[in-house]
Order: sequence, then C-alpha cells, then structure tokens
Amino acid sequence: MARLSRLLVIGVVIGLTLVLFPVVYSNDFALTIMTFANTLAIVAVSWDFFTGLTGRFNFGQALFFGVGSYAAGFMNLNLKYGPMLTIPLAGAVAIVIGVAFGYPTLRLKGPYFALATLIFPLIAGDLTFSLSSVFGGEHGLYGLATISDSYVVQYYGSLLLMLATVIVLLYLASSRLGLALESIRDDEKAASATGMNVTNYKLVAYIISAFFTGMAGAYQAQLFKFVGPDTFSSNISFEVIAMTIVGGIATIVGPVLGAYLLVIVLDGLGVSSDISVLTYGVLLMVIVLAFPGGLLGRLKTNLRGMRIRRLVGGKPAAT
Amino acid sequence: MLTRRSGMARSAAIAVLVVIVIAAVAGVVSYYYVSTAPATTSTATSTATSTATSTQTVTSTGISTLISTSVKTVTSTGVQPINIGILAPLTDVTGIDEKEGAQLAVTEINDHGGVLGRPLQIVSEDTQEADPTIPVSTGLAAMNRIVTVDHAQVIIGGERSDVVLAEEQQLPKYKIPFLDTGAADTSLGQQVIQNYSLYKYFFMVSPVNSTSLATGLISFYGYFHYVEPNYTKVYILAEDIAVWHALVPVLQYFLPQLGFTIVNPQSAGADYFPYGSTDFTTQMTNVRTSGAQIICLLAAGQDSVQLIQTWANLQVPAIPMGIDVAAESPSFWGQTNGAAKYETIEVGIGDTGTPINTIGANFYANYSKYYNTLPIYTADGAYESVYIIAHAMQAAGTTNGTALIPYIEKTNMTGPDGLIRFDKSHNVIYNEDYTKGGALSMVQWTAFNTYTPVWPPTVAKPISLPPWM
Amino acid sequence: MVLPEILVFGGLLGAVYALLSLGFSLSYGVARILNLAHGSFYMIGGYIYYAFLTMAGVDSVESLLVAVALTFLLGMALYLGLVRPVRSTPVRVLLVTLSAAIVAQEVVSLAFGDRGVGAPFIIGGISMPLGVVVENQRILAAIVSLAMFLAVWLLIRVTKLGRAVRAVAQDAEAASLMGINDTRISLITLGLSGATAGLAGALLGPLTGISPDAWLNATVVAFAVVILGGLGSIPGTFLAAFLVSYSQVVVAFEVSSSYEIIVPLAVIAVAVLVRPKGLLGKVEE
Amino acid sequence: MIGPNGAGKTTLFDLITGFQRPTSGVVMLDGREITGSSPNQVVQKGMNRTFQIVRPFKDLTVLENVLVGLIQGKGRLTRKKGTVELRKQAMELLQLVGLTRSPLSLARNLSHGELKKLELARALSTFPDVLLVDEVFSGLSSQETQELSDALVRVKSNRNLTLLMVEHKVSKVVQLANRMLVLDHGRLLAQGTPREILSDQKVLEAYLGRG
Repeated sequence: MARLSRLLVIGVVIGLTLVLFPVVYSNDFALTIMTFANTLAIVAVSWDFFTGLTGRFNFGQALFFGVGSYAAGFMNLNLKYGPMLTIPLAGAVAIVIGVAFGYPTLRLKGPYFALATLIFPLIAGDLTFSLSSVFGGEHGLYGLATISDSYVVQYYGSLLLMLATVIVLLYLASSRLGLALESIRDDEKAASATGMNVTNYKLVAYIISAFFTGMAGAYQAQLFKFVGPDTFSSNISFEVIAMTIVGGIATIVGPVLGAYLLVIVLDGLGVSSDISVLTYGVLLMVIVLAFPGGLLGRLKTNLRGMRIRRLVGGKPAAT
Repeated sequence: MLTRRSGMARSAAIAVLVVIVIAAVAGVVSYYYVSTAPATTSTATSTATSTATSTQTVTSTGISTLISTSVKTVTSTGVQPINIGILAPLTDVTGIDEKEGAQLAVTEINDHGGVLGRPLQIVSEDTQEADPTIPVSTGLAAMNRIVTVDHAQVIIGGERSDVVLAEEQQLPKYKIPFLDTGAADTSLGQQVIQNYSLYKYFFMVSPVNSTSLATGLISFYGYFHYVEPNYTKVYILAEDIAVWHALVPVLQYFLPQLGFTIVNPQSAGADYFPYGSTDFTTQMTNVRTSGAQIICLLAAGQDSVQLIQTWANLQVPAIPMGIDVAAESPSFWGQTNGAAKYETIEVGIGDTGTPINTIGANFYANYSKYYNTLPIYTADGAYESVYIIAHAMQAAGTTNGTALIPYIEKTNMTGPDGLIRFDKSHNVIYNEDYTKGGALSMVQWTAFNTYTPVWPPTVAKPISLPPWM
Repeated sequence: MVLPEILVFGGLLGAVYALLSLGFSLSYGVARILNLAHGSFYMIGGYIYYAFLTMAGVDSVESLLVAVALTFLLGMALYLGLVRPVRSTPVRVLLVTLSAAIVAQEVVSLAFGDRGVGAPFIIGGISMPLGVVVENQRILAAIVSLAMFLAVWLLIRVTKLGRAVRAVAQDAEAASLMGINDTRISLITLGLSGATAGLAGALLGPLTGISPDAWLNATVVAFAVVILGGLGSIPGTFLAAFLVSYSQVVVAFEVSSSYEIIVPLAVIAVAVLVRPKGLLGKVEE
Repeated sequence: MIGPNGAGKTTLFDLITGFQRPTSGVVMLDGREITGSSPNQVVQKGMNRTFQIVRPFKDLTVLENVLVGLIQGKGRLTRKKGTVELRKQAMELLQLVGLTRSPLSLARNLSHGELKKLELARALSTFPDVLLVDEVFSGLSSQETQELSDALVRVKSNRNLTLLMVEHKVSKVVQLANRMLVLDHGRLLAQGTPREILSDQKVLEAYLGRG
C-alpha cells in the first residue's frame, strides 16, 4: 500500500466510489447527471492533457467534441456502424482533424495559437448549417443507434470510458512524453536545446487530446441518439476550461472532480442557465485569482513523483 | 516516511471530498423529490379557487362532453394528482405563456372534477431553449428530470426544433405522450411514420407542420394576387436552416403558377442568410436592386427583429409577407421600435386576437382575466393539449402512456385554432376551414401590440402598404 | 456585380471594425495583455446606450457619452481588479479575462434577458452615396469611429502621455527605469480600449442589435483584424479592419451570406499561417 | 571568446546553435555543414549551449531538468537502457556540476548559482561534443564563481568535449582556456593563447579605449 503512488490511491478511491454509486443510490436522474458528468470529464481531462502539460491554450476543445459527435452520427446513419464501432472511429476522425488544424497552427508563437483555436469551432459550427445536406443544419443527425436505454448501462459505459481516459492520460503524463511536454510548457527554447522537436511533441499531445474528446462526443451522440450544431458551441469549450481550473490544471485527475462539481451545479440543480453559467464564470475568476493551482493543484507534485519513480525507479537521495 | 504519511493523509482527504461530492448529488436529487410536488400543487389549488367564477363560461363550451362523463365532485386532498409536464423555456415569454395556458386548462378541468376522479397538476422544467447558445443536453436533462423526478405522465412543450428532435429520440425510453406546441418541423412527424412503434408517442398539436404552413402561405399569395394584381415580383429570403430548405422549393414551384415571378439573383433562386445574423444590409440591398415588390420572408429565429428594422430603416420598397416566428409575439413591435408596421405574417387562426369560436372566446377571456395579458401562440397550444390529454385519459380510463396513444390518435376536438385531428404522422391536420381542421391566418402589424387579420377572406381586412412603396 | 454597394458598406463597416479592434491591439501592444473580454466592452457599450436611451430617457448623444465614460471606467476596473494581480502569468490573464467575459454576459442577460435588444438611432433617415441607400446612422457610426480612431492615434503619437505609452510598449522595464509608471499607463490603455470598444458597440448596436453573447463575435472580429494587422500595430490594425470588412461584404454580395462569417475567418486562419506576425506586425518572441 | 559588450558574442552563439539563421556564411561542425539547422538538429549533431540568462524548466524538479536532455539529447537513453542507467547518468551529471541541492526540489526554488549549475548539467545531458557556455559566471558571488569554475574544470577533464566560452571575467578565461578569441563589432580581432592575447595591442585598445 505504502509503495503505491498517492495518485493511484486517490484514483482507486474515486473509482470505487463511482463504481458503487448506482448500487448504493440508484436514481435515474442522478445517474443521468452523472453520465453527463463522465462525458464532460473526458473532455476536461483531455483538455488538461494538452493545455495543462504544454501550456498552449486551446479555447476550442468543442471542435473535437463536435467532430466526434458528427463523425459518429454520420457513420451510424450512412454506414450503419454500431456505437461500439463509431466511438473509437470518431476518435480517429478527431485525430485527423487534430492534425489538419494542429500541424500548421502549433508552430505559431505566443498568443496566436490560443486565439486561432477560438475560431475553429465557430467555422465548424457554421459549416453544419451551410452544408446542411450533409450535417442536417439545425436538425443535426437523429435516430442514432444507442448502446442501451438503461440508465445504469449508460452510466457504467461513460464511467468506463472516463476511467480509461484518465488512466491512459495519467500513464502518458507521467511518462517520458509527459516530461517532454512539461519542459515545453516551462521553456520552449530551452526544450529545443535538449534536442527534441518541440512542434512534433505539441502535435502529439494535441491529437491525443483530440482522440479522447472525439470519443466523448461520439458517446454523447449515442446517448442522445442525436447530434446537433450545439456540440460545437463555445459553451462546451469554456465549461471544460472552468472544470479543469477548478480541479487543478496539469493534474489530469483534478478535471474529473471539477467536472462533477460543475455538472451538479449546472444540470443537477437545474438552476436557470444564466445563474449556472454565472456561477462557473465567478468560480473560474475566483480560483484563477486566489488559487493558481486550482483546488487540487497539489496533485501536481504526485504526478511528478509518479513520473520520477517510473523513469529512474524510486526517488534518488541528494548527492 | 514523513512525506509518505502526509501523502496518505492527503489522498484520504481527497477521498472524503469525492464522497462528499457524490453525497451532494444524492442530496440534490432527494431535495427535488420532496420540494417540487407540494410547490406546484399549492399553486394549482390556489388558482383553482380563484377561477371558481369561470365554471359557467367553460361548461358552455365543447368541453362539457368531457365534464358530463367525469365524476362531478372530487376533493383533491388524498387523491394522487395526475402530473402534466410542461417542458419549455420557462424564463422566456413563449415558455411562460405555454405554462399559463396549460395551467388555465388544468384549473378549468379540476373545477369540474378533474380526470378519472383525480385532479390534474402542472409540473414544469426549464429547457432554456429560447437561448440559442444553450446546448441540447440542457433540454434533455430537464426532460429526464420531468419524467424521473417530477413523474410527469405526459409532456407538453417544445420550441427549438433541434431540441425537440433530440427529445423525440428519448420517447422510446420514457414511453409517455409528448405534445409538441412549438416546433413545426415535418421531420418530427416523419419519424412517427418511419418507426411507429418507437416514436408513436410524439404528437404535433400546434402549429400545423411546416408543409401546411407553406400551403397556407401559398393560398394567401393566391388571394393577395387577386386583390393586388400589380404586385408580382417576389424575393425569397430565408434563414439558412433545414426546415426552410425544405419549404422553398414548394414556394418556387407554386408562386409562378399563381402569376408571381421570383426575382432572386442567387443561383438557388432564394436568398439564404445565416441563422442568427445581425446585419442585413446585404440582403436588403439585394432586394432593392432586384426590383422586388414582395419579400417572402421565412424566419424561425430572433434574427428577424434586426431584419425588419433594417428593412424599415432602409425603406426597402417591398412588403415582407411570410412566416416569422419572432414576429408572432406581441413584444415584437417594441423589440423593433415599431419597424414591424406593415409586416404580414402567418399565425394560427386562434392567434389573430379575434376568436373564431366560443372556445377561443372563453380562452381569451379567462386567460386575460387571470394573467392580465393576452396569450401568445404557445398558450392556446398548451391549453388545447391539456384537454386532448384529459379526453384521452377519460376515454382510456388510464394514465398509462402507451395505452393513451390510440385515444390521442382518435382526438376529434374543437380548440381555439379550430378542429383538432391527427394524421398518420401525428401532426394536427390542416384545413383552410377551421371547422374541418387546424386553420391559419395572415395578420399584418398595424400598431403597438396589435396585428389585424388580412386573410382568410372570411375575416380579412384590407392590406396596407408602406408609404415608401 | 454590385461594386458601389461593396465599396460603401465595406468602407462603413471597416471604420467601425477599426475602432473596435484598436483597443485590443493597444492592450496587447502596450500592456502585453491579451484581453478576451474586449468584446464585452463592445456588448456592454451597446447595452448602456440602449438602457440610458430607452429606460432612463436620456437623449441619444448623452447616452453615447455615458456609454463611453462607463466603459472607460470598466476597462480600468478590469485592469485593477482582475488583470493586475495575475499580470505576470499570461495564461492566467487569458483565463481571468475569459471569466470576466462570461460573467459580463450572464449579468447582462439576467438584467436584459437572453433576447437581443435594438436601440433607437441617433439620427434617422437615409442618404444615397454613390447611389447606394444607407442609413444615416451607419454613416455617422463610421465618421465617429474614424474620428475617435484618429484621436487615439494622435494621442499616442504626439502627446507626452503617448510618448510614455510608446516607451512602455517598447520596453516596460526601461520605461519604468525612466520613471514612467507602468501601472498608470496600463490602466489608461485598458480604459481607452474599453472606451473605444464601448463606443463601437453603442454606434453599431442600434444597426445590428446587441445581445449578451455578442461579445464573442466582437472579440473574434477584433482578433481577426488585429492578427491580420499584427498585434500592437495601429496602422496594421487600421489596414486590416478594412480588409476584413471588405472580404466579408464581398463574400456576402458575390458568394452567399451563408459564408459571410466563415470565409473571412478562414482567410485569416490562412493569413496567420503564412505571416504569423501580421501585415505590419512588429516581431516579438 | 572575449569581447566588449555588443561585440556580438551571444549573437554568434545563436547563429552557431541554430537559434538565429545567418544571412550569409556557413556553420561547419567537424567537417559537416550545419547552416540553418534547427536548434534540436544541432543538438543531435553533437553541439549544445547554455544560455546567458538561465532558462530552467522551473516547474520541474532538478532531476527532471537533466532527465529531459538525457532522454531527448544525442545520448538518447532509450527505455531498453532501463531506469537504473538513467538514474545513474542523472546523478553523475548533478555531481559533476556539483549541484548538491535535493534532486527533487523544484527548479524555481534554486538560487542563481544553483541554476547556473543546472543549466550546465542540462546542456551536458545531451552528450555534446562541443559545448558553448555563455557568460556562465555573470552575476555570481566569488564563492559561486569558484564552485562553477571547478565544475568546468571537472567537465574538461572527465568529459571528452570542446568548451567554447564567452566570458567577461578575463581572469577566469586565462585560468580555464587553452586558446582565446577576441571579438569586436562582429569581427574577429585576435586569436591565440591567453598570454599572446593579453599582450596584444589591438585588444588592449578595444578594451581600455572604452575604459
């Protein structure tokens, strides 16, 4: 036990609580809300993996969410692929889009990348209307196949996908890749002076983030049996930013808790959109000003400890 | 060692936090269990008492059939009420009137003993769909809550067609009737035809579906060509959304046959502008240069508020005549600073302000009495819907959603918009004659909060043209 | 072909875009602040004008001045309250301005509702330059915008304050060594960018209507313009504003208004890739 | 390499290591032309540099700072080499530069002197054949200066590489360097052993002329 990384302990505790949740407290509405939370948690965690580790701000995570949703919907309607197939494939499509947008933009210095990401989802959202023959305009794509109508199944499905995402991204973040990304965040010039191709590493992180977000979009598509232009809405991009900041940026695990917290505030309490969005706006503001590390920012050190143990096997003593 | 212990402590602390979070969900939900039900009952009963006076006016209407068959006196105490779910943007005028219209019907019915000896009760959830930036998921969360937490036995509502389409997808799961009183999209009904067993729960009560709206519009244009033979150049201006892409070809086919010429310069033969546009100088300039005399406007969103203002400010010499959802609400005149004058739009014949039958008359009278405002188009839809459900439940002798469907399909009832019957696609059947189906009317904005009917001929007053034409 | 229309509308729109984008460029060029809430000033300016004109019954010109004054104060408040504490870390500046924008949007929609509002014009009527029918309001908006743009430009070019501003823009540290108060300069810069964006909102608001979420589009336009002209370059901003407006109008007239929004954004995306520093942008790491 | 301020020493470093592109001329590294290669390519070809103003990965631990180079650099310690090897190399580096601070402390918490050592260690972690050291002694206390020059001496003896230093502290240069170059206004003013240089008239003017 004592050998286990703190992060793993925390992970296990969270995992168990979530796995047991339906057994302990089986309520359809609560399950639905938790399913939403899981889906958004995936997006938040993937956002954190790219932006948290590389420090390059992505204001358009909704791009991948929408692309994933539409890809899944399109494949389900036109190729009759089932959800089990469309979810990973949607992730793959998101990767393609990730390369298409990431490869040119990630070379941009300073704020240009951040600002460019603000634009892409807007373009995509408009395209769903201008190309309504393909994307169905405001109708979106409907009548999609679903994994199951059971709340419990959908909950566990989303939970599975979410935990898988967290574990994989945690593994990557604590690996050599994660180390490279964090060095890029701290000083891009110095990072290139260690012999790494900075742009390639950023691109890799970008498409990994795209992949999982795309799958989340596909999961929601089969959950709702519907995909609409709202999957590109900047609300989603901003929400996941708030979730990550609340949970603690560059912690991978933090965003999950942030997601639960906010989804419960937004959908769970069912307060008017204005109030709830206001809430996360204020929350974001307060945390950025008061808790730079987010509420769980201290997890960062655990991530680092985990990485050191994996790379050099245990903590070395001072020389 | 030390660090490790503190580490364990930290993880323990976080574990606790997680548990608290989970507990919070539980708390929230159970809170909803307790709180919602009594809250709405109390409002229901309070209005019930206040409406005792309305008994006379109501019994004199077509509803009497229902009352005669139902138990005369019921004490709502101790009896489990039937929950009528209102799923709408409750902070928006459309949602507010929707709920009030339904509440009015519920009150009337409860005054006459309710249904199956049980009182009706409104439960409502906010989909926030009036705000275009709010994602569909919010609406679906509200729908889930209204079914699983508020235990609605039927859902009345719907406005934004993407939200309603998504909600329709959930019906096979919830298996309760959904009476749409906002979205006019034909694809909603197509679902019912293509996959009846799954989507039979969906019904479109008002308005009539978009195809019928087009039919009505075309027959109005025919009438207009007869009264104003010199105005024949039409410019089709529509939002770039699927519902209009489906209608425009119909107009492009029929209008020329009625003697009109479509003067759009665009290759598509129609000018599609992005949904939610804010700057219309381009479109209005094109209208002017095209020499059009009529703008055939198709708008479902709030963007028409700006469009009409630009039209008036630029004094474009062509009169807008078409479908404009935003313009149907009385506040439109104020929103456009009066620019709405002369705009001519299609509305349900029950929404012209001049009732077509006694039911409409009573509806208007009671509504304005209790709420001190005039109802907008969502109100009578919800009002009718409650009665449709009440009839069906009474006839079926149950509140079971699936069992109700055949009886709702058999609906043959007169409401403020005319006779209500459903076709194969579960859309309300349209007919120019309101005694044979849901009828439409064209109204022209003439003054603050007032538009006057200019079609059908039975109720028509002459159309006035803007002075700059 | 509708050349005169394109000339007139593109030109009039470009002037307002220039004013809208000026502050965005300044706050980055001078104070190194990337203000995502810049569009919020535009939105709020529009609402203040609307509120004072239709609710408080103040006359239109006064409402315009009130809008400018209040957005100026808001700009300074934004700097002191939110940006200054996190100034050192650009990422947190982005986040805090984003949160400010979200909060502003929701506060406004709580106060005025989600649906947009259209305020009455300052001057009604139409005129016909080059035989194109235009609202006088639109012409007024363009003229006032140009005047304000030039005023700010001169302020920075000739006045003592302007010299200080440019000094800070060149090298904040050196400037502070020369005894220039960096904080005061940033404060004024943010105030100015607030006021200019607010004025743009109050002028264009009546023509396009204004809604709580209008800030995002405004920010994006400002961003597009500034990125094309180069962050921090005033002449570049001016030039790019017209490029953006003309590209929009041309697309709207010649292709389809469905692509009115997409095409310029795409053009800019490409432009950024080809010339990351913008047309007249000064090179900085 | 010495030279008055503005002589273009750092610029020359940037040109050689690919951080700036030369408008004319070529950069050769043991016979191969590397003109216009990106910094990371230059590192892979066996040349690395330290920065005059230190650029540590401040939110990473001291250990990680060197690990990045060990993994990414010319040495490319692959996973096959295993954790033990990686750890050994890292700790050796830290010892070499005499960084006694705990390898798990965050770089942002290090003193200026320690950062200079870390900068050196990170540069060495890529196993360069040629190491360019840019004003490594600037802003250090005499104590720290001594430690660092000792470190450099150790590097010279333990590692088989060429050190090219830009330095103001002429005394240190004389102590460490085998050959000296004098740069002024971007031109090579003189070169030779420290003794030759210090007795060179042009050099004295270049310096003393400015006082």
